[in-house]
Amino acid sequence: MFKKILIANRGEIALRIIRACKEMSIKTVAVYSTADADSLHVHLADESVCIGRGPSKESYLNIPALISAAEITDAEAIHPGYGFLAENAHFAEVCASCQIKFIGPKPEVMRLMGDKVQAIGMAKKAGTPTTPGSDGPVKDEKQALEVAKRIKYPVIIKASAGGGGRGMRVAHTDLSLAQAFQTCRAEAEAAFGNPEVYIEKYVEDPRHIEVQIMGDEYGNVAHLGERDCTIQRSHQKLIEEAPSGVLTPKQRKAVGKYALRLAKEVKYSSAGTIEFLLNKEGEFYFMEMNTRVQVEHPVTEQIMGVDIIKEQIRVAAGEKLSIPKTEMEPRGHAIECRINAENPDDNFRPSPGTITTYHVPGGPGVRVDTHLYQGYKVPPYYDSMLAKIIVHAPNRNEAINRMIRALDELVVEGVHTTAAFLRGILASETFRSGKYSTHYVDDMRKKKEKAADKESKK
Amino acid sequence: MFKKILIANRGEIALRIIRACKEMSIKTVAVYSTADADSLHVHLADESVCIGRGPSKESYLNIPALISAAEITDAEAIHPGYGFLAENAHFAEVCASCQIKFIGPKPEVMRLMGDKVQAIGMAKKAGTPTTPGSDGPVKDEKQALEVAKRIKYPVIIKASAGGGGRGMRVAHTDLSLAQAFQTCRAEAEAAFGNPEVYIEKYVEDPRHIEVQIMGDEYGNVAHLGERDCTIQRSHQKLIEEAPSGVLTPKQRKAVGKYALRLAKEVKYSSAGTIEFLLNKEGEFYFMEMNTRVQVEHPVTEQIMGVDIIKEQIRVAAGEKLSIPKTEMEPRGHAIECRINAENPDDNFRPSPGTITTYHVPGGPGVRVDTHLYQGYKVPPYYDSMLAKIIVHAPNRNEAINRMIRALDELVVEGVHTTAAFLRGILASETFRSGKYSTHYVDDMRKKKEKAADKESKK
Amino acid sequence: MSESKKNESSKPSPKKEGNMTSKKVKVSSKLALVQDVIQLMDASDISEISFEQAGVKIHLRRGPGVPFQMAAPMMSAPVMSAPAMSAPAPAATAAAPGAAPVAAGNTQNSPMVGTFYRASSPDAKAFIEEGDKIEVGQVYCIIEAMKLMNEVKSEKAGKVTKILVQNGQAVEFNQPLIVVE
Amino acid sequence: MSESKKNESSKPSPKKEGNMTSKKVKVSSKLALVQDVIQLMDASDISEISFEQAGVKIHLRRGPGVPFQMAAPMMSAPVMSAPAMSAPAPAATAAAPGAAPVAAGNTQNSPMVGTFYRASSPDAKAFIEEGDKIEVGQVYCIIEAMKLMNEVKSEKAGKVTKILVQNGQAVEFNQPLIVVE
Repeated sequence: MFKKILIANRGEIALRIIRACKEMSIKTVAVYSTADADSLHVHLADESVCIGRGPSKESYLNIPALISAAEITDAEAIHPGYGFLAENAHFAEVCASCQIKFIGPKPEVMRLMGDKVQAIGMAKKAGTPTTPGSDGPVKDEKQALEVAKRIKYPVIIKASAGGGGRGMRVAHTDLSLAQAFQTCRAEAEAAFGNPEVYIEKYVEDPRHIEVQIMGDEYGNVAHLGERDCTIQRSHQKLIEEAPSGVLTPKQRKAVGKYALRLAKEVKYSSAGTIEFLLNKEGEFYFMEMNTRVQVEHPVTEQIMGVDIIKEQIRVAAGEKLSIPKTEMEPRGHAIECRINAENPDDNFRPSPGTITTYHVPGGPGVRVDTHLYQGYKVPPYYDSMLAKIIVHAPNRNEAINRMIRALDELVVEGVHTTAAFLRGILASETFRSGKYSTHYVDDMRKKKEKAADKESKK
Repeated sequence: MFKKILIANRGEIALRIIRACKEMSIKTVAVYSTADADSLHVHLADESVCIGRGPSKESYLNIPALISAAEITDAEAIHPGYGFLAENAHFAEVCASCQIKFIGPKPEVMRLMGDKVQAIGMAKKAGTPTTPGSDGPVKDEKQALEVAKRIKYPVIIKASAGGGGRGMRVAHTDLSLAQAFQTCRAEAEAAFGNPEVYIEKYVEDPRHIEVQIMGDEYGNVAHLGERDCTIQRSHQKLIEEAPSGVLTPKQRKAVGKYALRLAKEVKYSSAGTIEFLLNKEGEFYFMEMNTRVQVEHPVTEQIMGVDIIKEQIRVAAGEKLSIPKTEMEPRGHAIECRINAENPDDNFRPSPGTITTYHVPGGPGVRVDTHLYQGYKVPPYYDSMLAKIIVHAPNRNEAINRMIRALDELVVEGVHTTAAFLRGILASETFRSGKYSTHYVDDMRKKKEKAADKESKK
Repeated sequence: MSESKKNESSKPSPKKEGNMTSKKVKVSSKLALVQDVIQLMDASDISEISFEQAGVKIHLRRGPGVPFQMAAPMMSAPVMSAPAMSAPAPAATAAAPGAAPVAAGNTQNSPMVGTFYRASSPDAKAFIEEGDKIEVGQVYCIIEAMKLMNEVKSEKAGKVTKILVQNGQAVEFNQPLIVVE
Repeated sequence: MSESKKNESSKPSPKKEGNMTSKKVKVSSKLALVQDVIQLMDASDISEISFEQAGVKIHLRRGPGVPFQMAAPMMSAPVMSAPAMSAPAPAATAAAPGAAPVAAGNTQNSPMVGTFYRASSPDAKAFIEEGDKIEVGQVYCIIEAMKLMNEVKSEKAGKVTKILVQNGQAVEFNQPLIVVE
């Protein structure tokens, strides 16, 4: 086992990894930017190294600084967390060339699955269902129109290098397709330095279902069931749950099998997530793979009794998968709320500042993953997630009640947060019924805006 | 189901009950003494009633004030928590006569099992093993000596009305027995107003094993496995775990069966705990029954996935037991640490005061049940427990590591706490090995004191 | 940084850091705040104090005339409010629930939990009215608790300037019932 | 209390209380501030103080006199310390880890994470010694990062009064390396 691990991340995920290491008697090295000198991960780690200024490019994305920090502290491995360099194959390669173990899948698998077009190709090869589409990059408008004719409108244009909802456009007619195609290429070029796009059938009113995968370096791969991340705002996940409240046992088995096939096809090692869209007819379509641990991994941990971060570390150290390859039986239902420092009343504008009062929910079935403390200054440089509140209860109804109760106990003052907004979703009849798609939150907000507009025009 | 419940308690258990009620959509009434006006249970409840001055006798033990509070708030039921009036059969009767449902067992069962001598009689009747002894009160020295001759030394003299380690004396010879008998009677008279004592074989180096019982009002009784509470200081539990780290599957089955027999014999309803001593030869002896929810109930909840408080409320409302009567399979291992406001360096003297800094541990497998918040004033009137930290992990070793990690994250400043003392026990080789008896902590402390004495005499 | 280096560091230890926070928490309600400021003034020879902090303004001046003035709104929104949610954090309960602040020494408080009655029976005349004189030991109300009618007697003599609770209202322990001046 | 009664009550609702607390918490520390200021006044013959900091304004006057401006660091002395445990609570990291406090403006700090060397090779002479004069642009050390030797040049001219790190020592970003005066 590793003696010392450097955590190339910040915030709650850095804490999550430090906690796992402490419980495994592995020493930890925190890295931090000058803006994060007072951050909790710096205080909880055994050692810490300042790697640069506040902006991510000068610190958490600064590969030479991270490698140097690992070298001067004799860290044997680097855990990248999520975000920052977690899906950067080049970083994984640099680690390897410096004899530092990158805790994640092999760089070539990261690169393969990081490219949307190649990933879809792999899914097809593995027999995992994909949305009908261009089967590769679309080079010009003419080809785009041909594809649309074949798969029928609506279609969606996606940047090969995109992800997380960025670099996408929907077209319903030949006319809108032509325009969307050009816009999407230009945006992809600007955002990712790569104008390549592809076209797929647009799945209307889908649910977001993803499967947690775990593999070791001996070809053993298992899945830990699905998560339902259908509650999103502008493609950003807000509330995640496991298991999904809507899958039939047959669907559950099917999506697990689809994911496992693909993971085996690419000989996936470490933790990864395979995302699917579920359409109204109950069919799954492979969307993309995330080759890292995910923000919402705790809901799976709660119902499966598995520590995904520890398992990542163990398999990176060369141990065999400890998760049984037979389907695991979940216990109960888990829900996660992401509490962001954003103002829901001001279009979710980020709200950095100092946490003046802070009180976390407690009691049975409540887990809080956060780097907050009273007096903490939320810096303006990084993503706005403050805390993840995870509840676990015997069934979905009780889990919803428990989450509402937990949110009611939470006190965060000094910055705006999304807690009350999320509480509103949880308390809605629609959420409890389970009858909604990924558009639910955006549609609800649009409706409210319209109503407010009408009101103000009176 | 009840619409409104009054919680006749304070501190973490009041919060625990309020949380359960909130998740069940039951309104709550908090009662509080003038010393607890700023307490968290007052703020989290839907309504609150001040019932008297700080000292317990004037408030939390004041039956007319509690009943009045229930009446003016239209509460249908009273949950007594633990301590205070939780095992007071008279209070349960007053509740009944005022048409308020007491959430607990029937008063006659409370009274029966609250009397040590009668309880032992019931255990015998049920075929639950008891320690050889006087089989009832011992009226004079002569009888005491006869009993001792029959069951052989060492013997222990216990007050019939005692409990929790109070009113007990061990004797190893006829001479010490004669003296101990008189002292014990006098102490019992002074402490409990009842000089009655009985004699038992003294179990040397025992472990404390207890079984969680749950029954409904239709005669259904189930057990939720055992807890191991062997880590005690002066008969006060410090660290509890579930399952026990030392029982064989056969022993586990046996003790569960013994407990269930007794619970069925008395037609037990609600939550209760049957305590056993386990001797070095692996034999169990019934010790006593607690007819209420116990401080350490969360470790059972964690591994069984059952909410004991909700189940109490449900069966009190007339619902049938939701726990399967077949043996439940535990998942993983749970440990609880009681964090007390006491100074371990000053013979555990209570340390009331204001919590100036407060930060709770978080992350996977950590549950915190506490009424603390930053700025809270710990009043001098009540027991010194500040918080319960409960961890849950796949096995005992990981649970120990997780608890150490959690204690390292905890920050409580402004009062002395037992956190560091408990951390020392958890980190010891002895604790990890599982090879210790209920005397371990006291013996360790004596050794240390002796060593310190020697040192100071040099 | 190497282990040794870390230890040398002048970065403050967690313990010290905790203490910095500690100062933040202490005093209770807004009234207590004013009271505390007055105490501060009394203990010194300060003649005037202005104290302002987002939402709270206090200005105190010693000497003849108006003793102090509080710029309302004392209970107004804090600097930054967290989302609309039930927040468990602490606060001192006001001295007089259900009533405007009253100089504490002049109230007579409920000795028990129960229901407040102004008369011995629905038809009877009220024990007292605002403006009445009251003697020590004079019954001024009844508190019903557990079906028992408990007469409550005045602890001081004076004039009843205010009756703070309604007939038939539930009262908690120590709740101010009447003001006697 | 009955539901309706509760609503009448002036006891703040949980929501209100949450707000009060946030204010209370802040206000109380500010009060400690007022107290400190009064002590300062009492210990001197100052007759009037105005103090403003991050949304807090304090104005004290003792009889007629001359105004006084204060900009002292009030955020000192904590109150209680607690059990010996690892405590994660916050504090500003000092500017110079691993070294005694030094006037910040006079240090030259590491531009990167790496290993500090005083000479270009183990046999070579050190770039600088304490007491040396140094010019702008003059190389004063090498930081090795990812097997690369990076020369670090002085940003100002002056006299090297202190070399703060040892040869071969690991340094983090922004760590003070030398003092130039």
